[in-house]
Amino acid sequence: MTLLDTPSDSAASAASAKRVFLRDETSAVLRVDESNIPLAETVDIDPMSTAPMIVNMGPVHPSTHGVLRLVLEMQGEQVLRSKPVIGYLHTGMEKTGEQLSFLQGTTNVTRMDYASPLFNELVFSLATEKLLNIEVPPRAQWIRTMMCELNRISSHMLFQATNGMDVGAVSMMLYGNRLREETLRILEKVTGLRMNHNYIRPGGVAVDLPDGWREDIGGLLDMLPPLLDEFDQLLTGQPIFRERLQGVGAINTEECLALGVTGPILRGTGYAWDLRRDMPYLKYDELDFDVIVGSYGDCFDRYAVRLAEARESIRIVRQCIEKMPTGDYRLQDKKVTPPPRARIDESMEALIHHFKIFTEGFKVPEGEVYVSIESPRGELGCYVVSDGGSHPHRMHIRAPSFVNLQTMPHMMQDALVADVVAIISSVDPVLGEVDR
Amino acid sequence: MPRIPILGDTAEIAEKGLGGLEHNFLTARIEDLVNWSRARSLMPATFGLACCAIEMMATGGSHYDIARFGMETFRASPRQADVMIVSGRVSQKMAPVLRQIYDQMMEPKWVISMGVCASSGGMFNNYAIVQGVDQIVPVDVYAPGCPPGPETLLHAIVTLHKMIESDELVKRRDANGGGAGVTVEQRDGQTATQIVLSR
Amino acid sequence: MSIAMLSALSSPLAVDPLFVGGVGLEEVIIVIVKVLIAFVLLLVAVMLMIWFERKLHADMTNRMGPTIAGPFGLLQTLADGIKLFFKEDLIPKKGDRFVFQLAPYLTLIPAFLIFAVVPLGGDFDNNDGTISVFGNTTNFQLADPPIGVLFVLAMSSMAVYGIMLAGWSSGSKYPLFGSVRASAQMVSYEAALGLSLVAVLLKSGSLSTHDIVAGQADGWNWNLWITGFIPFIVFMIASTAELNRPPFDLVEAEQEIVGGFHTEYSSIRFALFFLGEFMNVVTMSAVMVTLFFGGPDGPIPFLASVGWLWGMFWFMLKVVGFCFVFVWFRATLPRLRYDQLMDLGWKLLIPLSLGWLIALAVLDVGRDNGWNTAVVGIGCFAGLMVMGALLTAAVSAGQRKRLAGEGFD
Amino acid sequence: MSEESDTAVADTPVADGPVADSEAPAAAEAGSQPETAYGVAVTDSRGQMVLHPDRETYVETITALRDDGFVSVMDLCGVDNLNRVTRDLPVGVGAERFEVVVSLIAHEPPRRIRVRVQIPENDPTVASLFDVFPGTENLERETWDMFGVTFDGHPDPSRILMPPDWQGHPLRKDFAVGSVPVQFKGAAAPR
Repeated sequence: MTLLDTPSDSAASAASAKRVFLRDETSAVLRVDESNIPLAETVDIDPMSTAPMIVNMGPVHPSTHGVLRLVLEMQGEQVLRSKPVIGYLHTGMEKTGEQLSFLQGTTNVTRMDYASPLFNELVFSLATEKLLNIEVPPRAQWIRTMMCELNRISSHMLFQATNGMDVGAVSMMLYGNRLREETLRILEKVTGLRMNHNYIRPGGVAVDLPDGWREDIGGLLDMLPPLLDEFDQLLTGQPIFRERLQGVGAINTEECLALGVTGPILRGTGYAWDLRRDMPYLKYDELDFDVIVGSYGDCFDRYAVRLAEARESIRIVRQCIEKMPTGDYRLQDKKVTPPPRARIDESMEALIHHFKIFTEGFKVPEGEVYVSIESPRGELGCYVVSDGGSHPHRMHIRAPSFVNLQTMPHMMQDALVADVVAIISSVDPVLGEVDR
Repeated sequence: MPRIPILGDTAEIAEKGLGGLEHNFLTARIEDLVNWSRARSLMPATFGLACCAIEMMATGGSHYDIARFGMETFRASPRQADVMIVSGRVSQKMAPVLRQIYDQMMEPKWVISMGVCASSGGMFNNYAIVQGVDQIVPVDVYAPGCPPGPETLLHAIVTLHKMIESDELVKRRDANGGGAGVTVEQRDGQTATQIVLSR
Repeated sequence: MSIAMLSALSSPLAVDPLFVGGVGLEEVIIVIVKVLIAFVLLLVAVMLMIWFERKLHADMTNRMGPTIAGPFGLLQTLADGIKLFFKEDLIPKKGDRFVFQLAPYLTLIPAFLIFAVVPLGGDFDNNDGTISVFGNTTNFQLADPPIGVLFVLAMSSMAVYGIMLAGWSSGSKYPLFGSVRASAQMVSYEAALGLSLVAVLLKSGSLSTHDIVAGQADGWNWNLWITGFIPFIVFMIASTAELNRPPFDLVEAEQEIVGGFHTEYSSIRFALFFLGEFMNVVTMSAVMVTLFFGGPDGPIPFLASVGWLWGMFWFMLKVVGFCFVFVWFRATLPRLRYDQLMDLGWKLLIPLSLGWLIALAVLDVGRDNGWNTAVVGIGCFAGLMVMGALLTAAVSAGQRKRLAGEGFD
Repeated sequence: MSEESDTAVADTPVADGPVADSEAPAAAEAGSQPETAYGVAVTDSRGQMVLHPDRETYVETITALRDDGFVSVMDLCGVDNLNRVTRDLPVGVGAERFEVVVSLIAHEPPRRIRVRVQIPENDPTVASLFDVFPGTENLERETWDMFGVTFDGHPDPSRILMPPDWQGHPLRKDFAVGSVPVQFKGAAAPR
């Protein structure tokens, strides 16, 4: 009787955008100096005290997706205020990006969001191409679209794995990983690597699709839907799972927009905003797909949105296979792309050219540009300033996880510890991208 | 005279009696038993950092199945963990935390440095990244790759198993004063904490 | 201890036919052998249970599970145990030293003691479940105190102390969370556990585990059918919660509170907790088999040629079945949240088992007095429905109040 | 440059966007004198409208943009232009060492706009956008951490990515990139 009927809509509708503007103690954000809070619990616990307790979650905690650290102000098991503390994986990639040429830049950015590396490469390549004012051949664009959607599937599978794990369904970790592994097998066959592919580069993609790619990807697409249906059986209809996620971590559209939140969190609130449809890039305007939206903006909606988006991606990849044109897989522009491998053996000029393009890079006209795409976590933007040289003057990645992280304190207010875990995983931050 | 694999040279046995046996077969060293069990029951600490952590998760997945080595029991509490797999780049901000986790682990403990970033800083030779985790904690096995595939990690684990079984590590720790009974020096003038041993 | 003293001690408890004719050296030896058998059996069973869980969970997720420690990884638990035994131990300086050392034993020993009152075999079809050893007749169980079921309840409550004190004495926050959760969870589910047990006692008319098993001698007399499933289901859920097994493993929820109560434990003390948890699984399965599934009673009648092994075979089979169910729970179900756990216990399980108990009692009284069974049954059903409706109304009123922000104080 | 390959072509508001319709018709008409929109100078960068308010009118401009349908700040970052003299700045906007670049987005119709503010080196201060868009909180903290640009009125002005006791601002051009000695200080707590 009580296990099945929890109100899931009451909390969501009551909230308003005002709470995200608060700046004093009434805010959900615990604005304290985290350096005063010891990592190890050296503080004496007074069992009779009823004052709020400061609890440190992370940076090495099983459910913080790497190295996120949360400082929680708690009353019993209830969270009053909280603050995500980040930077434990700060890699200085934006600084390193200034040292690498535009051609080498994708090697750098692909290590940011390690759950969906191809998107990072794509956004950097798009920015560089926009600065260069070039257009890549249609086949390259289709390949990019297809590979990114495959990557989206693998990223969402990783979410399913960790989300299931975090609410206690330990087998989901393995089921999710199994699906991801199948997707990675395709990515490895095409790009040569399981992760950090450096496949999408300014001017096209690194290599053409391998022989038999149609059969491989087609086989994957045939295999995935029944396995995704198994997720439905195991989780979506599972009463305990619904209990754990429904009505938890609710946030509404106004708050999302004020906080600059994008991606499945925004769509989970019922607001259909997807850059693939609304500001199409690559070949998304020629593809037929749906934008998935939720209705309550709670953890369950975000889970459902991601699961449905994986299905949409399968649809998109199918269309990509059908529509894949023949032609060049990269721009035949001597200025940007290296000569074909076969020519290097024949021609000294080609060898020199190959050498120069990889050591010196190519000059990019002066200017600045902001390009954004829809990554599995939201709007992934790249702001590049070129001073006319072969290295970016400034390379900044607008990481969706970094901005989405700001919703956490608001979602967590008045939640229990168990909800905190569900909320972290439903935001699905990738700390490599947050900290860069 | 033929040679029997388990016992040794039969001529010598005939001559010297039991003294001719290559080794005891009724008794054995308890050290062998302990090393055997340590190698087969390595519990890793849940310590994921970056890209490599995802591959570490994949190693635990169905395709690679780290459970074959009895290692699927990732321990969230460092007290119960035996091996720390440093999976990914270690930032300057993370370094003290990493050392603290290592200190919280109980002897005997081992460290696998997974990936080039953990081993040497990798491609990120800049202000933010510790250039090699061995500046902070003693590393036993380095797994190369960016990120190392699950096969590489499994190979590192098997290598560590062999090192544990061959007893090398315990000797090394004895030599450099490791092991139980050490004290941890505190930062900013706090008193050193004696580690309480119950046995 | 002299034999006369032992005799004097045991005579009030001499339900066991072994002690009927006074106590001699033979009887003492038989008891010691029984202790050893029970102890070794349980330890081996726990070792295999841990292996079974890891293998089965691996199987359910397309993996292989442990393979390198012994054949089929059978010695994996042994390796874990030896390794933990030889690992460095630590007592947190801020913790309570004595309690910290005591706590693991408080969880382990009750699990052993519960197993002592479980009948492991014997022929309940043809005689009263006793077996003959060297001309002495004895029960196939270590002890059969007249208060057997109460003893089980008491011991399972003792286990709470182990977990609670372990968390409290660690002097750290996450263990404290685990300890607070443990005490609340286990105390509340103890109530449901006890109430569902009363239904069994009502039907058996005895607190002795031997008598309860004897009363279920024929397959159709199992308490599972006689008490009408509901007490069994409540008992199953409550005992899962009592054991801190998924989906009720909030006490040691790794994703939330790191290791829960055993976060600060390492080495052999952690091994004891580990052992205690799985031992509890085995003993609780054995208790469930005893109470609801007829103990050693099997669907195929007793075969004298196989001897006492026949009953034991069925007993083991049923225990393994329950162990499978526990692993299955773990592999499929997400964890409940703290408040949902409390709701389930207090608002569903306790009223349900209470109502069912009343209905069973009314039916019994009706049968004794020769009332019309159909009328009484329909009356009971209607009564249960009314109670359920009232409870639902009360719960939803409380929920409305809570959502509206009105307190109860 | 063809149209489908690029995001910004579809959403460039310069030609016929509603921004031009509503408030700043001058932006659409090319002229020799500096163009303005929302009362500040405007340039075009690869088909993207860029506003160049000064520090005083910065918050007002963002507020005006918000009222005009730009619902979210997508990005806020700093740029260090040490030793870089030539830049695509409109007449009347003096080049300074630091820039704060804000990217905003409007959903109906979909369009983007960028705002660049020049911040002088001797007084790297600018007003915080928290009261207009609270989503800039993390981004402004990052900008302070990386460039040392202070945001007045920010609710939590502290380092976000670097350790709290870090010296310097790493993304400044005069901060060395190369490997620095490990600043490891030992374990902070007892076992």
